[in-house]
Amino acid sequence: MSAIQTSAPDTSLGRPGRVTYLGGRVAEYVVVLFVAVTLNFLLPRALPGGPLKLFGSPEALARLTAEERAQIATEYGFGDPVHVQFFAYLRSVVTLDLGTSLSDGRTVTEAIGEALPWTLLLVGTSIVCTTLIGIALGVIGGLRRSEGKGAGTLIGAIVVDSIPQFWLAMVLIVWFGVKWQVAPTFGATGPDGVTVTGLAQHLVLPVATLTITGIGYIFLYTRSSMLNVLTSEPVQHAHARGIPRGRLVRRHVLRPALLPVHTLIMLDIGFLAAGAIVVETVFAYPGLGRLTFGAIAARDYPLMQGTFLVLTLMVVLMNLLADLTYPLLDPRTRTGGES
Amino acid sequence: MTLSVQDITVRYGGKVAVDHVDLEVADGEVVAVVGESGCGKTSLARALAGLLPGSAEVSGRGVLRSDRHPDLDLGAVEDWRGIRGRRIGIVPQGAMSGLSPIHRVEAQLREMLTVHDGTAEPGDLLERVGLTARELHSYSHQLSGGQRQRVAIALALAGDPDLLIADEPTTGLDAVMQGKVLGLIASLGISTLIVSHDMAGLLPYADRFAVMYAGRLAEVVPVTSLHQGRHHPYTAGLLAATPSTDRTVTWASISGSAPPLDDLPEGCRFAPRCPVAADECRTTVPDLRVVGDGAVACHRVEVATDVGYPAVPRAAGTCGDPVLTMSGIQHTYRSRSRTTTALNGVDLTVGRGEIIGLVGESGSGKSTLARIALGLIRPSQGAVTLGKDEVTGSRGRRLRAVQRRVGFIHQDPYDSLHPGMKVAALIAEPLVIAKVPRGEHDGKIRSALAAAGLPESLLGRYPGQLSGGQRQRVSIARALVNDPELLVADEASSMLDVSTRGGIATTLRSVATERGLAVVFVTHDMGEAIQSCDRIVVLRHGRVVEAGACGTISSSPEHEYTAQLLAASHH
Amino acid sequence: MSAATVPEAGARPRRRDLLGRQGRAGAALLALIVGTAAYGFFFLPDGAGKTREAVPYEAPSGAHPLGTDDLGRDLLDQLLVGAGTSLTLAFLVAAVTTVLAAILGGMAGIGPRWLSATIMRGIDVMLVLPELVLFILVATFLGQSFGIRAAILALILWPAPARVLRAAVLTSWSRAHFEAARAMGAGHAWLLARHASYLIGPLLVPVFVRTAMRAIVYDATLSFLGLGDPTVPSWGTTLYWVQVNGVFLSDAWLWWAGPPGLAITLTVVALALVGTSIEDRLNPNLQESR
Amino acid sequence: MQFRRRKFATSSVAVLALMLSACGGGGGSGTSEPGASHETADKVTIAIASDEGTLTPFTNQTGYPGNNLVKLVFDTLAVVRGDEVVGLLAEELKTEDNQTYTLPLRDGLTWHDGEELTAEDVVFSVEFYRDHAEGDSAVDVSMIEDVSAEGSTVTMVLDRPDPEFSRMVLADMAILPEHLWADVQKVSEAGADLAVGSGPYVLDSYDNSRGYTLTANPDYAPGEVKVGTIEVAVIPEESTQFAALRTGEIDMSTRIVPPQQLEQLQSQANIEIVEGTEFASTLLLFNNGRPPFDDPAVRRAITQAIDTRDLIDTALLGSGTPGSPGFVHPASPMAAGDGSPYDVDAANAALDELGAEPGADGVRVLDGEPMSYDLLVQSTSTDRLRSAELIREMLSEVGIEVKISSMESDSLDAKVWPDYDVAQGRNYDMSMWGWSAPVMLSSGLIAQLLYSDPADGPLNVAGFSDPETDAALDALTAEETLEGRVAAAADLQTRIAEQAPWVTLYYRDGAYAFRSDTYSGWTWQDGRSVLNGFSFVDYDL
Repeated sequence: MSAIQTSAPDTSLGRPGRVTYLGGRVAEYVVVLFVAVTLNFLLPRALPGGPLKLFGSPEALARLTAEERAQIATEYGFGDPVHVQFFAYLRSVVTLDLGTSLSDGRTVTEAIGEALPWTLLLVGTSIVCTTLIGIALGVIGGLRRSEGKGAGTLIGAIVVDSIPQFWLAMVLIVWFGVKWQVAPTFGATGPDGVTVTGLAQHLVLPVATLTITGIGYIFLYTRSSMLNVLTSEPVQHAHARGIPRGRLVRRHVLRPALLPVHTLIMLDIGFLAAGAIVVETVFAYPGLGRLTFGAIAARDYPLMQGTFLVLTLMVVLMNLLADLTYPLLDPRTRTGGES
Repeated sequence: MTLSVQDITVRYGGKVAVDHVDLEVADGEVVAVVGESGCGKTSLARALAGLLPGSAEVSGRGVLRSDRHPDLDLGAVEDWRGIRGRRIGIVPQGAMSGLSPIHRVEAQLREMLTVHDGTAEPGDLLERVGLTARELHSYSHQLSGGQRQRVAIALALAGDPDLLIADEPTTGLDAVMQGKVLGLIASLGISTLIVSHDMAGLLPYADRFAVMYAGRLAEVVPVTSLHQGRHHPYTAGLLAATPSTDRTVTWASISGSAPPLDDLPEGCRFAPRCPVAADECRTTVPDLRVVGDGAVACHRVEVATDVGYPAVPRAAGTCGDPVLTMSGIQHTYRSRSRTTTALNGVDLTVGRGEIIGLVGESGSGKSTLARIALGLIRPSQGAVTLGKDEVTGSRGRRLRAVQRRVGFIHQDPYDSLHPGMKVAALIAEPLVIAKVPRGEHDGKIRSALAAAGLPESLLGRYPGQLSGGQRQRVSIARALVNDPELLVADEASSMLDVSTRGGIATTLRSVATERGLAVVFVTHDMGEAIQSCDRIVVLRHGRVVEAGACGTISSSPEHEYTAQLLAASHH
Repeated sequence: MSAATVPEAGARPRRRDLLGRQGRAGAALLALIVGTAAYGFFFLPDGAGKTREAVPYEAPSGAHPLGTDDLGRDLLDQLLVGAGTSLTLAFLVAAVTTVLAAILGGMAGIGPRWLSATIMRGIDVMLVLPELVLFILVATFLGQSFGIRAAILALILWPAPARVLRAAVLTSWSRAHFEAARAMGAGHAWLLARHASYLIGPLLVPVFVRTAMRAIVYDATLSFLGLGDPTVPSWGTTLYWVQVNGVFLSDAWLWWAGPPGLAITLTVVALALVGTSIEDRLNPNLQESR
Repeated sequence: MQFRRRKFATSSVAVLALMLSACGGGGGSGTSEPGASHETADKVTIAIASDEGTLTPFTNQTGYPGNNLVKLVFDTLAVVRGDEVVGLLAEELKTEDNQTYTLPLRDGLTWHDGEELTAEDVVFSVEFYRDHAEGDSAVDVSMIEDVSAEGSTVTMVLDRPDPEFSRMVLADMAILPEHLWADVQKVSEAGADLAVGSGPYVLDSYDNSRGYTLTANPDYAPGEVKVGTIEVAVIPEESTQFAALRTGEIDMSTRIVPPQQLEQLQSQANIEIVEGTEFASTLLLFNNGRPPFDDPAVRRAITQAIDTRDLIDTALLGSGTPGSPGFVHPASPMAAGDGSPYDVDAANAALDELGAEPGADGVRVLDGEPMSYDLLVQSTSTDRLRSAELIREMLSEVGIEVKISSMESDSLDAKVWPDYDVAQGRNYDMSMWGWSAPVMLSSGLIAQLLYSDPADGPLNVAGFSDPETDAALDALTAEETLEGRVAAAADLQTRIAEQAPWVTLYYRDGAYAFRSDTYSGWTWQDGRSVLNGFSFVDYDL
């Protein structure tokens, strides 16, 4: 420590400033999106069967003559040089024209637009549950661990963290759906359309699956963060100054301990949306996950590309949001000065 | 009498850290508990505040009296709520990094006032510690070290305590700031217990000293009688081991190191290191007896008036050809968008057999300069030559070859030795790196070991089994083993107990003289530099403000800043 | 920090007990599982779990303790043989990932600035792309044989550990004994072999373990989604057939779906116990509070 | 003739691979016994596995159940009832020579939006299909040389006599409303607003979250609609579908009940099963161009070594029909003879005779090469995976080693049928394969499987080439009457059995589960399972 202290300059007159910093991050995310878009562009071109596959059924293709094949390739833009195709693709992405889902008549934008709110509902609810339970347990676990207890909670969390999602989903369907019939097994709404009770009932099992498989991670992270903060000097000193334990935990431990958890959760939202593929598929929940899986199963490449792009976009947005909100919570990144 | 404790004993799993200590603090008195690391002073202070970990057992009696509160039997306290902060104010160790990072100063003060029913206003508290209301709205990261320390003191004052316990309150502060903070504490007028390893630094501020050694009280003495009468040899040693800025006062060191808690000697625990110890000392435990104004636990206190601790030798006065030449060194650090000039046009020459002291406070650029000399940092401008070879122009293999001719002693004896290597391997490391034939290793290691003043019995140990002084000697041996031309000691003694600093300086002097080494000695302690170097270069904000022979600088500093530094280490 | 904070300088050498009680329990459990897999690999006859031995859908009996699958093949044998596949994949992926992460993380830590920046940006990009989607996409396009699955997993899992290892390298490089060695004229090779290995070596274990955990779960998920190789016995394969045969809706799920699910969970728990124990121990803050 | 299945059905998911457009009459199982009550229902909820788009003839995703749903919205001119083809929108199907068809339309036909359905709409539809050959649901109308309307009567003239025209085209071609479709350019982007037909059900709503709501067409001329509303829910997971069926959340699952779950579902109160014949085939394909599969004797020997009965009993738990050596399903009107050639001893003897002696490891060596071959199988098709594993076992009995390579169906297609152009050759030893129902039911498509010239045999993925078979195919397609074709087909089947270009392993049987406490009027229609007009309409044909 001292070695750094003496050799590093510390005549700090404030950090470079949020604007430059955020500018850097945004540039980074633009790069990320660019890579995602490029991947998206390349993948269908690398697949077996080639771009012809985008056209129609094998049997229909089987009857085509060589000239007809070439004509199709031109029609779908595959005849152009790759860079021309790439720019055309970039343009379509920027204008949010993601193409038409293969022969189901809807545009990709439309299909995603319909699915997105459901995913946001499902993932949002799960995030709230996961966060509340995970953090509560993590805080308790951290406090108990600092007293030398709580190994049981830790092992419990590890076990929960280790359950394969699809496995749990099936078990929940069998027991809560079929055996006890306490919750519907599939879908997002009941027979009466969109009602609050119907929505809530249909959220029970998928949210339970995402929550149970998600809390372990949040728990472990919160617990570790709690332990770090509990043993940190500011907290030790506050204790020495006679701040009562309850107040100590509330005022001096929780906020700094939850700072890194905040970032984690923001990132988690994006990843949960992707993780919802399994859950949405099993529970037939009409969100982005099921759409993605359906697209993959049907080899609906434009749709696949679209959902992949949107999922990436979500993760990036959440990253950005985490970057933007972090300074609101941590004065050290807000007001400058050495860190 | 604000505080009076008897028979305090602290055990950690059977190891006795504090052994039957009696202590009193009178109303408004400032009592300093001093001693080397591991002597039990921090355990004592924490025991008084109920801050020891659950694994510690505490026994003894103690009473806290005041005219505003009923007497408090400290021995019977089970619930420390309402005591810490309200009756006993604590300034914890390392307060620099101990303030809440997420609350403004005002909020922290208000919290303490609310929790402890304080009546003052946050602004008043800040004023009392020499800060202004401007700091109320600051976060801790926006304050300087000294300001933070003051805030920590203000926090301790919020509950208007009867007793203030300050644990090493000057750690991490620059010399000038140290005096100011101590002065502030002493001027508060509260009964105060300061725990510190720096006895000399406390002389102007403490009313009474309680000197601890290996868990026991060696001596309790009012500051007024410290320079007269008879004392414990250890007290005398601590004082003699503090380097004076007066070159006419000799600088001594206590040999050896404090015993580990699980291997305490019989009889007087200081006996193995005591120059005047007799047989009796090795068998019988001395009681604390009243001697003059104070009390001393020593069988030999009568004969111990003039304890002969080994003195740090002075230079022979001859200075050979230049070994290291640094000219026009300029260095700037760049981070994302700001540049900081660490060094600006520094020249330096070190000759054979010469010890140069690089003195400056943190941020002065002295460590950067040392690292440039070592080839670890490439300066933005300027040239460094070692003998005939240019350091600054070399890279890769050639640079490493030059580096092998320089020995380096790192500031941190605890981290600079690989914890997984034995002493023998540590010392041999430069030989292995330089691909010196195996056959020559043994002889070189032995000779380096002897030069560094280490017994060969340590060769099979891991650094974790050594004391700080021993580790730093391992570093010296390692720096010497490949017969370097230049030795760079970066604050080599700053993390050591004061008693062993002189020993390190002695060793450096002897290798400089015997081996004709050029030595760059980096330090923030003016006294240490004056005592152990031939010439001194004072750095401030990356510039040389003054350079000259030790004697001259000591007696007649030209630059105001040098004078300030001298004043700060007045002892 | 002053010397006063370092307690009892003369203490016994600290034995590097990286595991602790929980970790040892995890290691024992892991050893048991690996032993089982080894048994399946070495001692079961060729084709165990692949040949029809009884009528399909037989309930557990003495001859077939876990009953038989839809072709009448022994489910216990499949579990044992499958353990080999699943663990081999997990450990292979973990090993490759760890090596990749160590190399790239190390280069990002000590390499020239442009290289470091390139690698870090690459890591950032990889970390933002949704993993599972990436798995599914790549598996869809590249195929799903054992080797390809392992390669995909390794290629997608390396960034997070690389980032951890880079941070560790950077921290180590600022340690005093590194600086001391560098000042002696030690080259990168020596620093890595003698100094970094001591500090970073133990970190590789949790990295390995964590990757193995994720590999097992991801592979099972891919198999479940039909992107595995359903003709090679593995725990994920068994679960795939469970799913296909609707076993979850019958009593057979207890002995058909239960064991592989439990095996996955147990393995991951064992790995997690080892991993968290070591991580806890390498975290200096936690160490102090111990 | 047209394939209704979506792209991946031929070679991949067998469950979905029931292709059911032009359907065959044929013996088979007719109708199920309806439950005692519940002959009508206000609402029935059915589950499908994936989204089917906007339910226009060009935008459904799968042949089954997608095309079936489209046909509830859009009527055809004719419909297959039992063994015969009868008029639906057409009053009757009149032809003398199987070349000129005269089709008077039924009175009072209207579109869902109230417009009148006229003969002009029929003419428009034919022309529209002619112009829009792309898209997988398009109907091949190239054989119609002339179509004209006179009053309410449509006349179609073919380029040559075709006795299968009614079944293949008239019963399959959904008639489109000219007033809505005249301006449509890009059929693949047809929205739900174009899903306006003349069928028994009106597409009331389609959204991603709730699936489809189909409501009964109150003005439906050809008959009386029995179920007021059909809700269609999308549930990808098979297990979830059956779980929902058990809880009563859905009333019918469009997935074939896996054989292993039949018993379990049947034992539950209020759940009944309706079973029937499906015409999709599962094959073991040889690469006829690659030695030793270029030798019919080797192909025959392998055919003899495979116990198709065992495959059905094990992989399908009995829910299937053993493959006929001549390829054609025994229930097809063109079927001629069956009986399995399975005989391990004969297979061994044949291999011995070919000079394939067992090598050191028990694997035979033929012409210096060990008889060890790759068998490709689609990783998503469970019964084919299981069958492949069983075939590996069976062939090891005769000293042939099989290495299974399971791969995603696109990759497999790329090896077996590169670019879906048989002229480009093929790269495999053996592969699991399958053809959908239409192939079984149309002599023209069977011919496409076998013609050695890629132009005539665009479906000849086996690379089969045999002049005598080509001659037999010529004879078959030249027949102008149904009777003549049946006779010629018999000769062809003998030829196929002898040449064994592939092994016809089995045809899966269909079995669908429904809630009998909601609605029990489910009616099996060969080639279209239970999701068809007969299940919902009392026709007056």
